Amino acid sequence: MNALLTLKNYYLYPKNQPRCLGVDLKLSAGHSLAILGPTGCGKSVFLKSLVGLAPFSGELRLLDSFFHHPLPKLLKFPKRSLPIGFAFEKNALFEFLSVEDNLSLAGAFQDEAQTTQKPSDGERLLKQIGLWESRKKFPRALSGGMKKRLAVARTLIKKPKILICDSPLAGLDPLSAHSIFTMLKETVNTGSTLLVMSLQSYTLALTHFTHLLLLDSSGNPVFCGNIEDFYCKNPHIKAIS
Amino acid sequence: MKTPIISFRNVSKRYGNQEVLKNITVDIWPGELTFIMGPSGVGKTVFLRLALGFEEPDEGEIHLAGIPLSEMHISELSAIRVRHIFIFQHPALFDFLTVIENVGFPLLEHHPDMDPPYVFEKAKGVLRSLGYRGTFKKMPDQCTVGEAKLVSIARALMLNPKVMFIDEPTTGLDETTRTQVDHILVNTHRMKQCSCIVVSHDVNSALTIGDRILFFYDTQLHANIENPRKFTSHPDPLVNEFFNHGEVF
Amino acid sequence: MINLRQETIQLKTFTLELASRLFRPHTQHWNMIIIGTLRMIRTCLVMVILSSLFVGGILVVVFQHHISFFRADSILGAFASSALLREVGPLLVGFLLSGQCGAYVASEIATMKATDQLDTLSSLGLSDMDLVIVPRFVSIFMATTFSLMLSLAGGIVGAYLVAASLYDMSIYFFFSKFQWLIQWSSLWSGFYKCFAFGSAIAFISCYTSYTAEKSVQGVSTAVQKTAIRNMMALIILDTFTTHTFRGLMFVLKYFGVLS
Amino acid sequence: MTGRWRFSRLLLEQLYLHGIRGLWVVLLAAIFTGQVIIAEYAYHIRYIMHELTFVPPFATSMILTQFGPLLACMLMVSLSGAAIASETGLMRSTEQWDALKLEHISLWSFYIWPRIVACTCICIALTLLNMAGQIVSFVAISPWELGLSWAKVIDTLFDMCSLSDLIQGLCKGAFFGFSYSSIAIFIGAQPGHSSADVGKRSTQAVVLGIFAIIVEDFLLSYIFIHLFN
Repeated sequence: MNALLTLKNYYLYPKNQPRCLGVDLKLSAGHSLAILGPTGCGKSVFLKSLVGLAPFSGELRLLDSFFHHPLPKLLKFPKRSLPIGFAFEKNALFEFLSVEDNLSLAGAFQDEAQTTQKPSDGERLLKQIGLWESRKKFPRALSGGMKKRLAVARTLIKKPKILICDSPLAGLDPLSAHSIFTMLKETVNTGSTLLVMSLQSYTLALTHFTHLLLLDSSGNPVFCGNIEDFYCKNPHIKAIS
Repeated sequence: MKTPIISFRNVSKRYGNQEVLKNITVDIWPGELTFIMGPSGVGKTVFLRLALGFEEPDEGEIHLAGIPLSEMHISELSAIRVRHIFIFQHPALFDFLTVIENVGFPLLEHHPDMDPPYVFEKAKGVLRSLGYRGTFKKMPDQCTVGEAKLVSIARALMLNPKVMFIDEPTTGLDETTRTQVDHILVNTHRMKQCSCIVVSHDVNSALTIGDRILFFYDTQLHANIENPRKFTSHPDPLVNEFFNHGEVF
Repeated sequence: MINLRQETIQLKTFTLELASRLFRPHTQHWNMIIIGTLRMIRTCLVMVILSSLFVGGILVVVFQHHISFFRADSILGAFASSALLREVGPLLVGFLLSGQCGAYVASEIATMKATDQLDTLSSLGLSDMDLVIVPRFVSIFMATTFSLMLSLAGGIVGAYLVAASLYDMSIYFFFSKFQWLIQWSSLWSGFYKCFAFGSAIAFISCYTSYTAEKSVQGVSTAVQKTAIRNMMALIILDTFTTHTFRGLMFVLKYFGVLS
Repeated sequence: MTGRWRFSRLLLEQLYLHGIRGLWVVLLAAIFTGQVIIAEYAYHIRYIMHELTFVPPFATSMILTQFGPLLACMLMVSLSGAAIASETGLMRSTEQWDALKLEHISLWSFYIWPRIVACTCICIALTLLNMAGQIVSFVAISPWELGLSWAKVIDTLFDMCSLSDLIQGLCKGAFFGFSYSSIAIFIGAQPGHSSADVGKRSTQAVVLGIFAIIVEDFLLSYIFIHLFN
């Protein structure tokens, strides 16, 4: 199975702190990476650098396009949009568009070759997240949990191969957090997508994810690899969970 | 017989046509670390705002420290409020004052006769006791979220209130600062005889340090759990699901 | 949309509260008021002087074109300055100040309300009107009135600079007809307008931001509402002050106070 | 961009959004400012000419070249300038700007051009409306202010001005509309500001917009007067 996302000695520059140690990862479809670390350690900068919103150096292979930057540079946007879905931390919903338009704008500029986006997709997704009745409303009128669901739905409508979410479960009550997490897990269980997520709770990361990336407070990766290596490195944690 | 801090008598509140709270009858007793939990957007914060007179209920009667809120004049209310401090979800620090001035400002306003150096010294002591490690002279927007929360709690403790209402102290914090804030809650509750009422999503902290949990669901007071430490299961499936998911997320 | 009845109730309570607190001397807050006023004047000083120079310039350019039909260029200076003093100066610079002083303070108060700072004040037992609204109201009023008076002087200097540079009028020629066209009454009408505009901008900025919604969206709608309400108030007050000033002068002359 | 997101559809939305709000504001302002101009003008002309028949033609030429575009665009700055600046500021601070970039939408043709073109067209239309409103209001009040009957005022209304004055006014309106909307978007789109100072950015946009209008009015008046006659 070809690798969707490969990083070789991937350096980061969060808030122009000194360089952090290299990250080496090889992820393919069906895997899921959890990123854990204290607040302000550069989790969201790491996610943004994967998509070209933050400078990085080292080698990054996304699907079939390859980027190699010896010096910290922004990712040059490939001409056509790659099927990558990105859910922002502050769920950047377009305030000037209604809920329905938010979804249709997300899928509007996808290349017709890759995914034929039928209007029914939008309707199915809205019904799934329970926003079909308030589709004419503006995001301002929605509650916190509904905004997060709309932000995640906006990434799912493009049927992405790589799904990147920046702490989607932060500040949510357990019920809506559960519903959002199940929605994300279903897309991964179909086996065709790769999920990259930054998290707050360690128990969730250890039980539901295949790969782990632990960052310490200054942004240096403490551990990076799949769950089995993590357990054999520190067996006492396996006993607890 | 101790008088309850707040007692609600079938209180209901609605915004426009959206029903927020429907005939709630509950008493919150001093000396208990009570947690108010429930899905987001169910009106937990409105419950606290009604209790302190920030908003009027549509029906029903609310007693704050034994005195009905409706007959209270604004000066009596502000006198009572000095004893019952409300800490908001935003760490609402005054952005035109430095950290140490933020903490000392309310005390100086209430007692103009106190000289500022003594008040600032006291503020430094309170901040150190809460484990605040940042510098005292910086402006609030240079603080991290955790530091700002500590400063707002210290500002409330300066007036040594009898009751503290805290709105979501641990959202948006990572594990380490979350346990630090829980430790502060227990400390203020036990040592300083200042009973705390907390609105929160953090099920783990509720089950470990809480004395009583009020569970709101769909504008109703769904469950009133006595001693959460020995909580295993609850007849209502909804509450079970909430707490099981809570442990994981 | 908040219906009109609720809006008027809010307006009534706000004005009563503000008026009752405004005339009770709060000694310890005077330093806050003075610092606020000086800071506000410092921020809008450069903009006021520059814009008043250009306002004077506009009047000179336009009136020179009109007066050239009568070949009576000597009255250009007096005519432009009188028009500036009486009506155009305070209005145009007042628009600028409604944004610089009025909307700026409105965004400050609305942000304080959105991040619950006003509620924290009342929850700590302090009245937020005393500590936040009244000092800002007085500092806007003093800063705006002072800046408008400054802009009158700036306008006349600007008019002279443009007349001297573009239409090469000497300083004596420019100020020759001043005594004849400009009496004390046009100066008082200018000051009367400055006071009226200052108080209107101060009241509207404080009221609109104090009753703003408690969200990030509320801050931006508060700023937009303040800007448009300030401008409409300036325009309506402009007409109102012109007519009432004329009535005032008639009454004073009638009672012999003025010659 | 085709279908729902084609340029003309976005332009129409912006025209409707900012135009409707500006309509009644400018009409109301035109009624009041028309009277003030005539009152001040009559006071001055009474001193100079002792004869008020010159006032209506002077006033109309002043309205067409000066007060028509100036006051209409000042109101539009506070109405749509503040709105655009705070909307762009909010987009910038809540990362919607990056989200648009990720969707490979060219920000210029999706967000920036529709708003600038819409504001320019609205300013031209509202300048016309403002001129008409001011002329109607000062003609209506002239019997009490100037003591001239309506018939006489309407006869001498357009003696002093020609079509070139009208074109001057509309050009000024277009210039003002273009300048304040591009200032508002430029200030709103500044990177690196938190959601707290979105309000401050929109006030900065309003102030700079008004200042730019005053400076442009001075320059354009000078250029047009020496260009046309």
